[in-house]
Amino acid sequence: MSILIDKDTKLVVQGITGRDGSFHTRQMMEYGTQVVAGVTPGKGGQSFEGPDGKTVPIFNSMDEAVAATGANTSVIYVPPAFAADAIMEAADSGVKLVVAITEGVPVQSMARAHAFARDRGVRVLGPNCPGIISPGKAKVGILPAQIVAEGPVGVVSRSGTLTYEAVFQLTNLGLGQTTCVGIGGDPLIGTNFVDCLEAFEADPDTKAVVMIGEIGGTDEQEAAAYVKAHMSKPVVGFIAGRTAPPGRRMGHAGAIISGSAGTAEEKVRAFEENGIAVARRPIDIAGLVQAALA
Amino acid sequence: MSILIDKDTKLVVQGITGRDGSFHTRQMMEYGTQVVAGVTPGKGGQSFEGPDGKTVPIFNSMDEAVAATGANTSVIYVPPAFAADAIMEAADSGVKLVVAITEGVPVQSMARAHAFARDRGVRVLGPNCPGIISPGKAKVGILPAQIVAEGPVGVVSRSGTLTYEAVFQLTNLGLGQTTCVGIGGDPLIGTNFVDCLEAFEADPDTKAVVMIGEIGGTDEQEAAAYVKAHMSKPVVGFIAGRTAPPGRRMGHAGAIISGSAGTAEEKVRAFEENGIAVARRPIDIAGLVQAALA
Amino acid sequence: MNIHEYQAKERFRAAGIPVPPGEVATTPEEVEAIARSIGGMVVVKAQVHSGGRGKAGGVKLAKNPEEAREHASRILGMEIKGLKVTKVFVTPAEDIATEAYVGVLVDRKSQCPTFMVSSEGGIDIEEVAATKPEAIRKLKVDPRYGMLPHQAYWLANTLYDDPALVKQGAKVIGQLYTSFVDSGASMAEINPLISTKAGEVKAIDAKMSIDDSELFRRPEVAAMRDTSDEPWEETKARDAGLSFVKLDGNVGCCVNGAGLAMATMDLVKYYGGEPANFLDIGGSSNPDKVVAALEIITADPDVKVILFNIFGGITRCDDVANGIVEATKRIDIKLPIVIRLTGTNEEQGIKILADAGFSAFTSMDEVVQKAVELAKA
Amino acid sequence: MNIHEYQAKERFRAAGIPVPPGEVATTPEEVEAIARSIGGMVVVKAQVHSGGRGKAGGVKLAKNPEEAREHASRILGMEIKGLKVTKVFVTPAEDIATEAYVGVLVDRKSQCPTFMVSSEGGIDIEEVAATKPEAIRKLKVDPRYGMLPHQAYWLANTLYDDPALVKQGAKVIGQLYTSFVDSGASMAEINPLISTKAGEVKAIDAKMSIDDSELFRRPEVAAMRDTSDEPWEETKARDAGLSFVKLDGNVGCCVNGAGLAMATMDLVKYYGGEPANFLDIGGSSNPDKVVAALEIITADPDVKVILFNIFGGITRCDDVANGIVEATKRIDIKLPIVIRLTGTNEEQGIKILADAGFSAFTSMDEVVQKAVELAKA
Repeated sequence: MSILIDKDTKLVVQGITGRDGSFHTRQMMEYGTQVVAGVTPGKGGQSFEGPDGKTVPIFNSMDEAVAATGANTSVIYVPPAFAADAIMEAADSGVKLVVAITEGVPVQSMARAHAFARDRGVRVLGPNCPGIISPGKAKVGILPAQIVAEGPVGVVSRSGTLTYEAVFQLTNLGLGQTTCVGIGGDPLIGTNFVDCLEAFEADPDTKAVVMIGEIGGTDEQEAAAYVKAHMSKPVVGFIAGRTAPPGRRMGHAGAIISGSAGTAEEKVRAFEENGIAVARRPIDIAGLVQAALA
Repeated sequence: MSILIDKDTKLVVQGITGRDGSFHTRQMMEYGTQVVAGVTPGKGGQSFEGPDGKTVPIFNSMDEAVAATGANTSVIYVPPAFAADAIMEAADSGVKLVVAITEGVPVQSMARAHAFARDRGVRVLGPNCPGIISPGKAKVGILPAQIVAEGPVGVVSRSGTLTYEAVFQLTNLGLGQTTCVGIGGDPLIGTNFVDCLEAFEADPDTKAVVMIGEIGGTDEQEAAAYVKAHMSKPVVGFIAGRTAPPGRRMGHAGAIISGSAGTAEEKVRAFEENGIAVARRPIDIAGLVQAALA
Repeated sequence: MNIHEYQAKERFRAAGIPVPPGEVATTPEEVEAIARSIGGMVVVKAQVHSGGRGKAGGVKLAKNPEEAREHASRILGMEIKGLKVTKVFVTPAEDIATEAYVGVLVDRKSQCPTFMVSSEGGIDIEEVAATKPEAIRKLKVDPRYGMLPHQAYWLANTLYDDPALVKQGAKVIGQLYTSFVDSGASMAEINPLISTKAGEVKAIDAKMSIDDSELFRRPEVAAMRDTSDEPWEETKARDAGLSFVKLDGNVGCCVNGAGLAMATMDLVKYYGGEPANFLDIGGSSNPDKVVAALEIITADPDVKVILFNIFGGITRCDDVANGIVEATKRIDIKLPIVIRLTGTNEEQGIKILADAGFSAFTSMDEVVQKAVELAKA
Repeated sequence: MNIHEYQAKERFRAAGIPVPPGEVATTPEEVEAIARSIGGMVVVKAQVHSGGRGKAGGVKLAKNPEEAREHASRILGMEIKGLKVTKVFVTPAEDIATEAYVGVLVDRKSQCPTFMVSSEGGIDIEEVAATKPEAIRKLKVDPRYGMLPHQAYWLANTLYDDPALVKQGAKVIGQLYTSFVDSGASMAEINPLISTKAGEVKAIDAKMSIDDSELFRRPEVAAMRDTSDEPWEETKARDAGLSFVKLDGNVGCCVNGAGLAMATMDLVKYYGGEPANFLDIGGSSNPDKVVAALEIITADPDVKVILFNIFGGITRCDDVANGIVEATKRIDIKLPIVIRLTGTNEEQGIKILADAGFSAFTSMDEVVQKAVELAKA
């Protein structure tokens, strides 16, 4: 088992003809992901040339792509100016999961796009996230496939490359993964730590979870409380940014709303107080997982 | 029994200090409606002088009014420029029914206000409607109380004064009413014929229903189909506008969307084809009800 | 409120929609001069608040300025559905490759602004809608989000195969929605939206109806009201806050509420009479409104009797009674007046009428029969 | 992007918020002249992209133009939280009756623009929030509907008892939301929003942070960027599309991804070293970015070693390798460079580096230990 994506994932790539979109579509196809359609307005009717002579039909709209292929998931590589609209188009097309890779989407546009997806019961991952990989099953996004392996560990992270780091360590230690999820580092993200923890708790194949956070916000603190209240499986944590200097802050609004400075110390404390083993170095993460599973 | 309002209705009057608001608040109180609060921004803390020395506390906002009084219904007499916002304020305050009397609310504003109320599961009646009266129990709106009587007939109408006419005839013939509802004549209304028919069908005290329509739109046709499919109780209908000349129509959009000219003939035919007895004159309505109940 | 084609085009142009140039004129001489300054073939189009201009001969192609002048001299002054043409619009003839239909209105059922588009635009669009519904693509615009770019693109995809035209079409559709919202419109329509042989998408006709309830907050739109083609009674009624439609009968009707007003007309007809008008004096009536109503009704030489049918709810019977008394003091009314007055403050109202020498009915059936009888006398 | 008080006030004024007049100046002479033209008491306020100006002595009241000039001569050139003051704003002193706080930001948790208001505004607002949370009224603005008039009124009702002030406050709150949205802001704040003894509500301070992702579609806001008070490295980094923060250590860090960059700094510290900077080269890296990164890092005389930590995902290892090779051709780098490169296109990247004479690590722990060791050598 896995969470969010698996062998039955039928993927549409929005922005399939762009530089990043085409590169990563090939990588996803090479990994065995069922890429059933691409969408690039104005290029409907053309074909995308994938690896091994495989081709993917291109459509003008998500509506047509889903109608023709029965896709259930989309991934978005379109430029920031069009990404929020692409998310809403996907959310209206019938897919159940929208993975938004694009970085730099205006936050106010995302507030509307997230509301739009919520209205329709569609899950968004990201934006500004590396995506998901369920090793041996499917990959949606940009996570490098060569570092993952099948196994019992669920990984969820706010960071992109730091996730790769942790997964790389796990794999090197022989600890494969059920699913690795990069939830993204933007202020407004569609799927958060708690959503993923809940899914990992419900997934019978996941035996332990790695949660990688960073400074800013209070998502990690809420996730820690969730772990204590609802998780039976061991969770190992890491927080990046212990040495980050305090920023020059403008205004009081941020502090008033969160009641928190969002420091690494706060988050490490929240993890430890709620039974989450915290790694000091990225290299220690895999060892703590191994110990938890022993 | 009755529909929408009864003895347990606890009413807030939005715009209680205006000319229409204050006049009709007194009339509603005289009828025995529990008017528990008024709202007029800037007049919070004052009191409204009702009949018989009764007073009603005035609040600055619906939020405060509902918190202080546990009101479950509101009625709106504020000017058109503020009415859509007043509906949204009410829908956010915890009341379950909002009766909007105000005429002349911009249609595009109402599209937003209706969506807002739907998002919150709040029922809106109107706008541009005369309100509801459940004889012997409560009155919300502007229907003249002296023409109603308790009894077994449910009345639902798109028209204001034509409703009074029909109710007057019923009462004169000894046929009282469970509830009389004026759903309003605006293009976008919150509660339609079908909603009321459904409620009358479910109300054990209602034995027959009078439905009064007029030219324009297709609400009557849909209501007629609903009657045939779902109503066990007899329904008597009347359609105003048989002699109305066709308007000078601009554009094709209306005809394309509805696929209907919305004429009286169409509606009368839809009624008759679905088992609804149609009165030729207003004075015939009560007789048809009497026959149906015999 | 309906606005003219040339006014709708101004609104569209302000929203960025490509609209060919053109000028409005009130005389054949002006038309000739405009046609000359445009050069080449032009179209002369009657500006009147009604559809069906083309079929009525109100739209003509002219090969040269002289012909434009001739067309204008026939079109100006012509009557289309009871409205007199006082203005024409002169615009270049276009080199049309395709004609599409694009319209938006607030749909009662979905309670959303709703688009309809079709690649088969032109004057037969309603027949297309009736016989080939699959040729019309519809889209509900969620008023919480507005028109989204991909939705406009999805609609435009129906209209054209060429991606360059789709892109232009999507832009026009988005701009039409903006114009619709910014104008407080209840309907906005481009028919046809043409593509030219040179590959340009343009709006060569424009229709827009404004929601009367929006005018108070849009003075620049309210200023577009043109009453020059409508009967003076309608203008006067609107200015007084009344709703009035002239008919051909002789029973002058003055009723509160549109539904009751229609039912009253229906009943006049039922009893063998003919209503002279539809007239709704609306809610919260005041004496000035009644005065205006009586002035309008009595100006019609066909009217033989004045019928009041008032059922008071928000309109109070005493207000109406005061209005009637006041009005009959201000105007010398020679016609018989029959009054039905019941509902809110009925007793006060009847007393006021009684004090002034009027007697009032309480039954609608009786008062209508009485009015029809007097009209036949 | 943070903008200055005087710029935020321009945005607020454009939205209709009552903001007292004032002018910006860069010399004490200008300040004196402005104070003279204003007349009466003025306030001289440092314009710098940081809070805490008042406590740092960057805001001073002046009784007359001469005193304003004296204050300005002390404030201009002063450093506040590492930023040099190059501009001051001169504005009339107000006759303050009450000080309220009004702020809005996009809240991560509710995913909505969220207002906070309090009648207890001023510099201690955060303490009020921490110790008397009931003195803060919060409101989530549903982005589907925007700020509704009754919501602004509901917030303003917290601030004042007098209905006339509530009305003004509600108007300001609505305008602040408009300005927030139209500016593409992530935060906008008025602290204090004063009422004067004459009963007028005014914004006498203004703070606004703009969402960097909004700038591409708002050139007029982007033009407000003022880099005069920030270190040149930060300006150069931003222009190159990098994210850079200067620190005090000697290990120059160049990492892809903010999380990995922070983890790298943490690990440098863990092994007894001190990072010289935070530097995220971001996704889809190209050689020019690497060149800019190296120019910034090597300009710091404290740096003893350059540490690359690259884990390729959307950033391809071959791009980064090419960038490093290209950069080392363009700039003469005398410092040791240690490189960790793994992930997407790892083999091609390592081959490119190998061909250019570099050797690359694949372990983050090893490369950081090596870098710390070299920095201490």
